[in-house]
Amino acid sequence: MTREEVYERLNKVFQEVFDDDSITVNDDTTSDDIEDWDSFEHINLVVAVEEEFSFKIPMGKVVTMKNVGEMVDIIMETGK
Amino acid sequence: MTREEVYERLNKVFQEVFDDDSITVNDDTTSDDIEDWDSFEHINLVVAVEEEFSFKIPMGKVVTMKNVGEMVDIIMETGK
Amino acid sequence: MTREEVYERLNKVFQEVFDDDSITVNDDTTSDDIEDWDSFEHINLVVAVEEEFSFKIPMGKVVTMKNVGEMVDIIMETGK
Amino acid sequence: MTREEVYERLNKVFQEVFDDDSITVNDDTTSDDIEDWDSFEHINLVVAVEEEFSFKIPMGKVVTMKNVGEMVDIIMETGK
Amino acid sequence: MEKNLLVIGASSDMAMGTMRRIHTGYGHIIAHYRRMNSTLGSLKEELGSKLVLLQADLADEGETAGLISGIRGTGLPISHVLHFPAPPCTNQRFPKLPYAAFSGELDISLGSAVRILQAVLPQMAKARNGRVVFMLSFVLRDMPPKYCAQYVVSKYALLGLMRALAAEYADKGITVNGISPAWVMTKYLDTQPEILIEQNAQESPIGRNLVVDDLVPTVSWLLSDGAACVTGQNIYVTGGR
Amino acid sequence: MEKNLLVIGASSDMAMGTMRRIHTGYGHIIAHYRRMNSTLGSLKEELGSKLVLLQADLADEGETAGLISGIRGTGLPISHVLHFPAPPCTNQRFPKLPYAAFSGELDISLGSAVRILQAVLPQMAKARNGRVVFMLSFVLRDMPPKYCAQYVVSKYALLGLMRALAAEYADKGITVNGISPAWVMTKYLDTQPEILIEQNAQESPIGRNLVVDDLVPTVSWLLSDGAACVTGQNIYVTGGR
Amino acid sequence: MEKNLLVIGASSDMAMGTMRRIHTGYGHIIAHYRRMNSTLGSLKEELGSKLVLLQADLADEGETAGLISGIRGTGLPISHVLHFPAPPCTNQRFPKLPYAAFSGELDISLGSAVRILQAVLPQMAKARNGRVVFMLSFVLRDMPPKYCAQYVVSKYALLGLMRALAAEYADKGITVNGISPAWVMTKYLDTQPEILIEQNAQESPIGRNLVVDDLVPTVSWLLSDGAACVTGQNIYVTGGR
Amino acid sequence: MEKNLLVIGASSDMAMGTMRRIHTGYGHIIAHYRRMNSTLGSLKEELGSKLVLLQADLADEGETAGLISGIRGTGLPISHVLHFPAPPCTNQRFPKLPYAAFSGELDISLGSAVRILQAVLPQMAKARNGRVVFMLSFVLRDMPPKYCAQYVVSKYALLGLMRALAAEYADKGITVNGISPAWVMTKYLDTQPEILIEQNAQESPIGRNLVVDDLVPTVSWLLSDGAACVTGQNIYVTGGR
Repeated sequence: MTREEVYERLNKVFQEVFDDDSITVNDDTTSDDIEDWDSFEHINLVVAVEEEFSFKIPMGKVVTMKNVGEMVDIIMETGK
Repeated sequence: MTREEVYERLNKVFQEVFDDDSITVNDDTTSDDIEDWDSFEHINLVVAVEEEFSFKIPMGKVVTMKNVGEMVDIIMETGK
Repeated sequence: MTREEVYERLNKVFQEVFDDDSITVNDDTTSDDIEDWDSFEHINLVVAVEEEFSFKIPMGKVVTMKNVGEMVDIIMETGK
Repeated sequence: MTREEVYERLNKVFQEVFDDDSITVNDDTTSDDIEDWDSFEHINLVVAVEEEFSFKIPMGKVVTMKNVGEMVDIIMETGK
Repeated sequence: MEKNLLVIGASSDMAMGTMRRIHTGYGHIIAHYRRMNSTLGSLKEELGSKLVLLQADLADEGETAGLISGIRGTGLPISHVLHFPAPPCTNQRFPKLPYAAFSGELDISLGSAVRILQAVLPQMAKARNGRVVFMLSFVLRDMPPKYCAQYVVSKYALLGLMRALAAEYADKGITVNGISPAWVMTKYLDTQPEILIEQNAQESPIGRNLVVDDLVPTVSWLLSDGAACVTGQNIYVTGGR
Repeated sequence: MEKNLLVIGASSDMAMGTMRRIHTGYGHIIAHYRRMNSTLGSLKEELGSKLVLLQADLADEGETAGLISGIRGTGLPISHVLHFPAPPCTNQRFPKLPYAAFSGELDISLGSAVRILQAVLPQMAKARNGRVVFMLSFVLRDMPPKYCAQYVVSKYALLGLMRALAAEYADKGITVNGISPAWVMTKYLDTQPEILIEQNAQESPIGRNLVVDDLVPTVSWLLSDGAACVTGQNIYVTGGR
Repeated sequence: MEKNLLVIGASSDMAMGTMRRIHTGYGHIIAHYRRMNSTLGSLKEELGSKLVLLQADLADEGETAGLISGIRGTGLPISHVLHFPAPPCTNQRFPKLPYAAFSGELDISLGSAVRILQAVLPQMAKARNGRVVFMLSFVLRDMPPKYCAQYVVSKYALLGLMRALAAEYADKGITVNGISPAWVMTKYLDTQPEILIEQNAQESPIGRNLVVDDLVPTVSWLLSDGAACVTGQNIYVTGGR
Repeated sequence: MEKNLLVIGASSDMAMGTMRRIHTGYGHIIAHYRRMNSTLGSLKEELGSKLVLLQADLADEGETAGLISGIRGTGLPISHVLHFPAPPCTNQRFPKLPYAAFSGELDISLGSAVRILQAVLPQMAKARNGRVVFMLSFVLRDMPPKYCAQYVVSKYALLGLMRALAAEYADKGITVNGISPAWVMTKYLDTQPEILIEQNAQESPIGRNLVVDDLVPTVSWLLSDGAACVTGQNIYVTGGR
């Protein structure tokens, strides 16, 4: 799965979770860049990502992910 | 400052904080390896390290440091 | 108003408040004689008596009335 | 025991409890007449009276006594 | 930033007394009422266009919806909310209370709070500034009085809503608090037997029942900018009961 | 005097686990359930006629009425009541919660408690002996978690009912108490994201979420004769959260 | 693992009544007492070497130190601790209370708790297992009674110690809780005027003052393995006051 | 009637910041301090004879007695009292805390409160008017932080004194309340590691630690005539922790 393919699917996930089709994310996107990205939506986002890529993000990383780039790294490691 | 020099001073810090001269730490040492290393001593340890190497460990890293190796990395980056 | 007249009307009041037509009271009747006569019904009783005899029973007496006899005395003093 | 004798001893009790030798009470004296006569001193007073006249004032009367006159009545009934 | 106060249940003595004392601090007061009365009328005369009156029976879902669009219709951004609605409390043994006594009371007090706050909180959150104050009750303290379970339950439900909203909006510049008075001499007590009212007054350390003015300073403090760090609190005003 | 236990919401993991541990102390257990499941089935097999099962959907007023006549129909005097019903809790921001999320939850948890207790308390009062225990929640403590206002409100409403009944029945030999656990590993958590469940376990001083057996001893104590002087209390079982 | 119970203040009616009921659950009971009395004597006869008696006046720092070495001297690992010591409470207006009434009461109740628990908690923590129960009081609830400020203060101080230790030891398998009874008929009430005792009984919903046996089941529950997830709690046993 | 404010512990940042904001409401401020500092000095210059400064080390019983006669010496009737004294809080495991850490802290905070209030309350009671406010702490809420048992205990002791005095003086026109802030940025925090201070700020819903000005409005409300019916309350100012 290429990084591009991941982003294609990941953008859809973000657009659904935040219910805003204009959203596109990149390696440097952080929670500061998306107004509604708070603790609540972070959980929803993780759940949605786990479903989309059918794998579990380890607890520790859920807390420490600094930007979307790291999220993509994790997906590419273990996601499908 | 070499990694060895850091460890020399760091071991003294650990021995003082945990009040146990037999302690020596290495890159893989974690809080599991030292019985008294709980949230309370972790703070004391950070304070002692900051004093010994006269620099401030950034908040984020205080929480996420996984083992002594990471601590040494931080010290070598910014410590004196 | 004779004591008999008072009792005639008073019995009706008791029968309504405790919703039991078999009740008849006399000078020596106390709250122990009527199962449901607790703090709650005592207030309802006082209110009903005040309405029936169109007068106000002074606070102090509401608390200290020991038996129906005392209640009748109060009614005959000031009730109509 | 004459009413006078009771008052003689009772005045001493009041003077001790309220720690004021100028106090003398009579049938109409109430808690309003003695500044410090509150719920706390009322209990102390009852205890002191019970000791002086070696008898127990029944619970009910402790609460309902309206003036010193009533207290004296009780003492003359059952006190020694 | 202009402050606009929304008052739910404005025809109660407590609400009217409070508005009379604190209106100066606000650009507009949007006041919901159920039945017009002379006091509210004269307050309207006094305050003129500053006081916007909106009628609705909160027991009716449709009218509540109408109220909400009425509030939106004013175009005024709400920054402060005072919630008073509660049906008169009648005493009754638990087994004799129809369930409607519970659900009815909850629909009016909790229902109005939920529906109206859902309408105004998002914009208060955007503004990163807001105050919400619920009128609760001393029955929340410890062992409640007997024979008014439906009243106790509805006040606890409001307390829960207050705490839940305080937690959810603490990071958005909005505080949510409650004030819990002992018996206050208002029309609201008309359903209580006089002897109970008298008894309450005598048992109070201050030797009397409360009056509306005893509560106003606490309400204004909770609504003030200075109380920005006070949230999720239920303040008892009881004279030491 | 024979003890008969009434369990409302018996098909929950918590209720079933509790019944399995404490049934020996009772002559009969009258257990309301919504949906039969294998665990409840095998418990029935095990206990036979001692366990009387009554089905009802508490969201349906008619079925609740049917349940009550069913309870009466058994002719068994109820001495102990355990109340568990609560719809699964889903997380949602306050403005996005339909009011039905509040009223629906209240109708099930509060409604069932009010209607059924009104049916059984009078006879418990005549017997001058009774125990009622509500399953409450740690959300009642201090600042509740965010994003489940409807759940917080319904638990506060039950807390209010518990306190009101404790006060009204304290002089009648009946105690009314609550137990407030932190997260317990049951089907009930199925609606929660795994990471939240994991997070909760890690943040707990005991390093894990609770299991039903962590609660049973506290429930049995509250139901016991020895707790006759404990009433109106809400006992937190949280492992030190 | 053998359970050994340490009882501080064992010559009080409450402690003796409790030990008589619960001794079977323990290998040894190490009981501190101030003054021997016949009841304690006969309990010693009954339990023999299972009951280790240690005398000390907790008002004396030296004797408390002696007590601690005495406890150590037994070589018995303490797993459970019950703390009862409190000087008899006398009623007095605040301005007339010498400060010694405060500090004296604190030295005995708080001082004994701190010094003795500092000696036994570390080894309980190593064993990852322990129970500590403080005898507190209903005065902690809401508005306390008047005219016993020194008593109220010392009970609050113990409540604070209970909470602080519960938090510090929650992750070490040790629970720390309190039990807060209303008036219990014991020698302890000898300093109270009879009419107050009578009054209390009449005002209680259960129509009487408590007796020691009303408390024992709650104490044993808090000491039991089953209460492992209950910590930092203060349980009121008041019969509904 | 002239209002005179007595401030105990006036050299703390919190006390000085409060006095600077509220002095206008008082005829005189009698301020006890331990060590003079520039801020207090300039406040004295500013307020002149309105501010009466009295030095004393509250850890010394003799100096406290001297302070009391100093207060009497001013001949000014005290109507309002603010109590701040608390030794700097250091973190330490319970077993390593010398008992002197408990008794020392209690002597300063509780001891000063008891002795000084015993001196001024009787005359406030005669005047049938008074306000007392204690600076307490968020540690009183629920589960306290770990590793500062001596601090938690002393705050609980003050809470107990607050409640006991509120009950005893409620019928005498005197209110007694407390304010419980989360961490406030003052010299007082100098003994805390920077990372803990930072951590606290980050964990707070408002994203920062409190400053003195966050507390002043709550203090002035509690001191105001309008709060006459608020007594025995402990007001949390935490920004939603």
